[in-house]
Amino acid sequence: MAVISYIDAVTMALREEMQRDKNVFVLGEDVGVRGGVFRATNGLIEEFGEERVIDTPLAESAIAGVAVGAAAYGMRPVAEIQFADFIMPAVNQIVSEAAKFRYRSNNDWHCPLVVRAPYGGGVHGALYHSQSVEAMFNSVPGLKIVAPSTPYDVKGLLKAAIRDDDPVLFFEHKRCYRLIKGEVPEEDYTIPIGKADVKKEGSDITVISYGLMLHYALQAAEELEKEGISAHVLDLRTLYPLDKEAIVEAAVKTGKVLIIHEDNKEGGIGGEVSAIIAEECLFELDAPIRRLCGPDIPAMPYSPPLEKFFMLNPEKIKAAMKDLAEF
Amino acid sequence: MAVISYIDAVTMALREEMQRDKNVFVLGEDVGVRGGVFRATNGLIEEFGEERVIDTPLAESAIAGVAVGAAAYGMRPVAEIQFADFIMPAVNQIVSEAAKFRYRSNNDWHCPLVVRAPYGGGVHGALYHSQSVEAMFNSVPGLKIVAPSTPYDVKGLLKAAIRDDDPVLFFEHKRCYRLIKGEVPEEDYTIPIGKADVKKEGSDITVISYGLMLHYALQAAEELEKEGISAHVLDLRTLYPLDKEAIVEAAVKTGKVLIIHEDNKEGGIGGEVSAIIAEECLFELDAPIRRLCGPDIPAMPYSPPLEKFFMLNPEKIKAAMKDLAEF
Amino acid sequence: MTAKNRHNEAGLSDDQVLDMYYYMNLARKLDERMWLLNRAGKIPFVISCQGQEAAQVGAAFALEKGKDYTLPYYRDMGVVLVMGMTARDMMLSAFAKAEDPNSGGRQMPGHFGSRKHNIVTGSSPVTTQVPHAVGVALAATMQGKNVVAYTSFGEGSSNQGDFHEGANFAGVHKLPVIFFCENNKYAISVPLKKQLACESVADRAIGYGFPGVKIDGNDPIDVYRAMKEAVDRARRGEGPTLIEAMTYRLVPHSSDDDDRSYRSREEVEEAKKNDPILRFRNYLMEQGILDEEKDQQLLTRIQSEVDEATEYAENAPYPEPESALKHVYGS
Amino acid sequence: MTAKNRHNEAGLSDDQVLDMYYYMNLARKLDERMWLLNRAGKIPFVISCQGQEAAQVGAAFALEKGKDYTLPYYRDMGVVLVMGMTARDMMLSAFAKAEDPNSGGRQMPGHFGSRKHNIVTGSSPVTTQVPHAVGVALAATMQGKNVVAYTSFGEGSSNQGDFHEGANFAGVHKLPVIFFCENNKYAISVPLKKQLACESVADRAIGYGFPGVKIDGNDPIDVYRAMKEAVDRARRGEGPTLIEAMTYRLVPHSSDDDDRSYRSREEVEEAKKNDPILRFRNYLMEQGILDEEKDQQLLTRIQSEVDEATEYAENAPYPEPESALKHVYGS
Ligand SMILES: Cc1ncc(C[n+]2csc(CCOP(=O)(O)OP(=O)(O)O)c2C)c(N)n1
Ligand SMILES: Cc1ncc(C[n+]2csc(CCOP(=O)(O)OP(=O)(O)O)c2C)c(N)n1
Ligand SMILES: [Mg+2]
Ligand SMILES: [Mg+2]
Repeated sequence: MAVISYIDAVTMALREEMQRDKNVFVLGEDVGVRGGVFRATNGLIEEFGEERVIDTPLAESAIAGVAVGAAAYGMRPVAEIQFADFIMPAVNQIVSEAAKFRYRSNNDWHCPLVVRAPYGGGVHGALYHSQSVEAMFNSVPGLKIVAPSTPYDVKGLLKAAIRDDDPVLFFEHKRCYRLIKGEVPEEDYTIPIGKADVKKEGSDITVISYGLMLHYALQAAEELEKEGISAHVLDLRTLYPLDKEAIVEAAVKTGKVLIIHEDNKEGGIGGEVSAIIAEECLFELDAPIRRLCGPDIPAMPYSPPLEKFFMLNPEKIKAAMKDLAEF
Repeated sequence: MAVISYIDAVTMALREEMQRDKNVFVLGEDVGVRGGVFRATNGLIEEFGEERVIDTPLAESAIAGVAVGAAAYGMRPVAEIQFADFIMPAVNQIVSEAAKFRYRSNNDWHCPLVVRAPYGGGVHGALYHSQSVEAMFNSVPGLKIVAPSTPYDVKGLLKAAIRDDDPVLFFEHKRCYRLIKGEVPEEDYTIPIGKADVKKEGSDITVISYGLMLHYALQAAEELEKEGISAHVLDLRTLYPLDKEAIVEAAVKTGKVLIIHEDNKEGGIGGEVSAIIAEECLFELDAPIRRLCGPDIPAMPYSPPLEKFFMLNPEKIKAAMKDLAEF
Repeated sequence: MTAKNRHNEAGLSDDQVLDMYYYMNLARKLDERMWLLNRAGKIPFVISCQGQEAAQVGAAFALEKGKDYTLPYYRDMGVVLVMGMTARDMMLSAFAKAEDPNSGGRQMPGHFGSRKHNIVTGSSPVTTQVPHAVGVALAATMQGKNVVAYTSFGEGSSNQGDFHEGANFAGVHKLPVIFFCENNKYAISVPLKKQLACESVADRAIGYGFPGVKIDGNDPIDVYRAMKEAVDRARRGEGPTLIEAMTYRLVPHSSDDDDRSYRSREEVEEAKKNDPILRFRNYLMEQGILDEEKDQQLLTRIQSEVDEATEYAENAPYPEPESALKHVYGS
Repeated sequence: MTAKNRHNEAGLSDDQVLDMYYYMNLARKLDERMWLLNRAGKIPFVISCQGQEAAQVGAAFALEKGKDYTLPYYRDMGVVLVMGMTARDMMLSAFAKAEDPNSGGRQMPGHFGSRKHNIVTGSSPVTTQVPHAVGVALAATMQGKNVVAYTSFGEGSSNQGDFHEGANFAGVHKLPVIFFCENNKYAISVPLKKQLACESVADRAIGYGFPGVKIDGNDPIDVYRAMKEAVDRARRGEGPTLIEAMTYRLVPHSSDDDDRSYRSREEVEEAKKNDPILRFRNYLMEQGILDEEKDQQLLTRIQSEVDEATEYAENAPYPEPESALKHVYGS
């Protein structure tokens, strides 16, 4: 099995789905000859032509809205928002339209649309090229939010998202693009949306995370093994709707839960994860449900010391895990 | 002290602040001669003229964006979004701009802007005139979210919001507009943003809510008193940032917590409230932290039986409170 | 007969214009009935097409049923009736009954949608349908279908960013979309001069590189002619057209509105003299296509259609409460 | 001397055009230095003004320092320098140091802001500054100040809904705003023909009821003339103007871009022949206002300014890590 990077898994999934189904097409800013500013659509225009790899005008609401219309007609558009931070102008089309198409028409219409967006920091992207925006959409029934952490999950989940008959927000951590590599089968496969995944079995504490932080947590867990602390690590993968069963199961496993995300704490995904546990299995806990998250500031600043201050890292995470284990 | 309706308290606060500070002005759709579709700005154009009561073109991003610019210049705009559901086109201006003005300029600029929006259901408003949208904004540092439940709180909090030097989303429950009446002093007063309020002291269970549901909870609590169940009722009032101290204090008071909101459950404000409790005072709880919320469907349908199905009411709430008390 | 025949010139047969007249009246009578039902407390809400029937019916007649797509706005009852919806469908929606084909009673009346009739489901936030129409046109073109997408909106709604972004996208890709603006002079209470500074909404088309035309929306034949031309252009692959149909809203914005606060009764009375249905009636009579008797027959027929639809819808069952949980996602 | 004097005609003195020439060069040299610093790994990011200096400096010269407001976009280094920012300020921002007056190092370079200079803080999402400029103009007008608000954006960004909504609002209220579009033919990799179907962005103005003019953005005098006229209109209360300045981006979109994938070297070389600085230099020489010696002196002066600024900024302290927690809200 070939070892490829996180972003190559994105490209591979897009290419295979476009080969598989002529109704799949990509649209967005600079996705054509430029192959995307991160090169996620690299080579697609050469293979599929500019009819199916559309460089759109600079207008996110149109990117989303045109995709909604095309999806309603029967296509399977994959829209790229150049940076997750720039999804804001498209919120009305995503939340009021895509998410409600099926429900409001009593199942007469539906909207098989994927919106891909690179999110997250640690790339000197400053306030507007580093944001995690998932928490703005995890209260919108009709939407699904996927945020994979490994190349394997990227390929399987992106394919599942493209074949899904409902709108899916597919958030790709831009720091993972080239940092994270992993084995990815050449064969076609999908991973069910809505299912979390245990990335490491453990018995002392439970860590629940996703995206880049999941990798930092695994690094920390590895080091802690040497110190005799065994961490159970759950990768949410789908952020909305959450996999309640898997969350409860993971929490019960050790009775000590640490939820970790890069996004700021208040109002973040972690709050809902914690609430599920506090509602479903409170009496099986041996410690308060802790959350380790980015600070509650508007976004990640540009200046290196400030960016470093914002970002969690394996050290900060290890310390928090150790502290919980010792609780 | 005069007893007035919830909406009259809105109008009173607006009028008094406009009299007090010539930099305060209102803008929005139909706020002028029509006095707003709910009549919240009734009489203002007659008193202050069309320079300070501006009927804008039908464009929410411009309403918010123009208000941001005016606020930066030194005015104190109060923008009305006709229905909270229609705030979506303005999300980019609110989240990327208003919320980050101060932070991104390192305190050189700031944005004293109030965005008023009627939210909530039970008025045959159907999918797009009934939504609760607060959960989309409770992960955005730089913003404040206020959602008062009584006329007294409306006047004091709206005045505080208008005098606040940062952007405030002020959500008014449209069903409360004429349903809820209460004593409101003629005098000028403000209520600090960020502080929850105990609306009823009690000892058996703690109910945490806001808006219309707060009133339903109080009704249920009253009935339960007769049955010997004493409920402690906390009104959040400010939904972001949350009043953590008050939440923990209220939770600890009885050890049994029920969080109630009209908005759907997953990703709603209740998740963060629960997570705060589960993190701060887990061992003082005698029951799992429960949430009673709207169903996780895109919005409240139009057809009466469907709307009724979606909306919580005093009966449903009473049953849940009783069930928790008996836990 | 003195008055010259304008409809044949426009390519419309006598039967077709009589058909147009029928649909205009059907829309008007359904609308009037809904107001009565609302005032009688039988339906919670009405939003009207009154005064805009000529624009709507004239436009829809230029489209090909079962082939072209419409993305109408909430006033377009005239459009959806021509495209295949029935009086019954309208009333089922007004009464929010389970059988309502638009939304199963989930949405307010005026939120049209029907896959069967190629009417894409609409919502309340204005102008979101405009980019959708562009997407439909893009998709149909990709699939090699020679489909035209019609979308409508008010003049106030032409100030939304989605109008601009959608129109520009369609212009760049030369897509078969018709942007049909029904300019009825008000956005709820806000008059034209507070919505727009341009002479005409049609003037915006040049900014997107396609033609914009302003027409008399009270004359269904004029509307048809302009629409037909736009449809032909679109089919020839020559791209979009923006049409601004000048009309007037004869009733309040909706059953929740009171228009006395923002416009004079005189103004409304004046506008009624120009009621598109009266005008068209006179034209058809001048042309000898219609006479008092025929007119009466037609109105009686419509009357009973409206009665039947109302009775059916009023007696139809509501959706089951628990059905509210259905169709959030596909299986 | 053969060549006719165009700057006096436009109301610019010899000193003023020399000043313009100075600012154009200062912006260019700062920009070039930043690229070197970036390639040397000393600063993480650069976004350029190269090729657009004439448009920027010509535009800013028509504004009144300390009175008018600017809401520039990320390429407008020429504008903010004229409005009062210094080489040092630019470098402090490039190095993301605590002293950076724009954001204290919180934002990328090119995200200008300074209350002292009436430069409203800008962000990354394009075109959001357009409604802000309208709001500034509205507020200033309410307060009876005769202030003009200048805002700029690229041609690609003119496709955002915020351009449309902001321009329409300004048109309806006849506000003193100048919408300055710097058309450099590309939006990152996307060429004009995939962004716009209209002949000219300036054509969009008619849709908002105010004038739109297209000018040669490589000629600072032509730009100044058009801007001056727009500023005068605005001051007279006659409302907004849309100006489209035709330019060319001479370098990649940013230090993260590689423009070879979307435009030929020949095209870029061709454009360099029309470099606004060279053209202006020739003009000034023809006019006998500038000679080789003066030019050398000016460039040496700029050189040392850039050196000083770089050295200062490089040695300036970073913000304290914990300071990241400050200024989320006011006290
Ligand atoms: C985004 C959005 N904002 C506000 C509203 C509330 N609203 C409904 S109709 C309307 C006025 C529309 O005016 P116009 O576009 O001229 O259409 P008309 O109703 O006059 O036919 C408004 C403000 C809405 N539905 N959507
Ligand atoms: C809302 C938004 N979408 C996307 C981007 C990413 N982006 C930054 S600059 C740019 C191109 C801008 O082109 P143009 O408006 O022509 O200005 P230019 O850079 O050519 O001067 C894009 C797509 C952004 N900053 N904001
Ligand atoms: Mg109108
Ligand atoms: Mg450009």
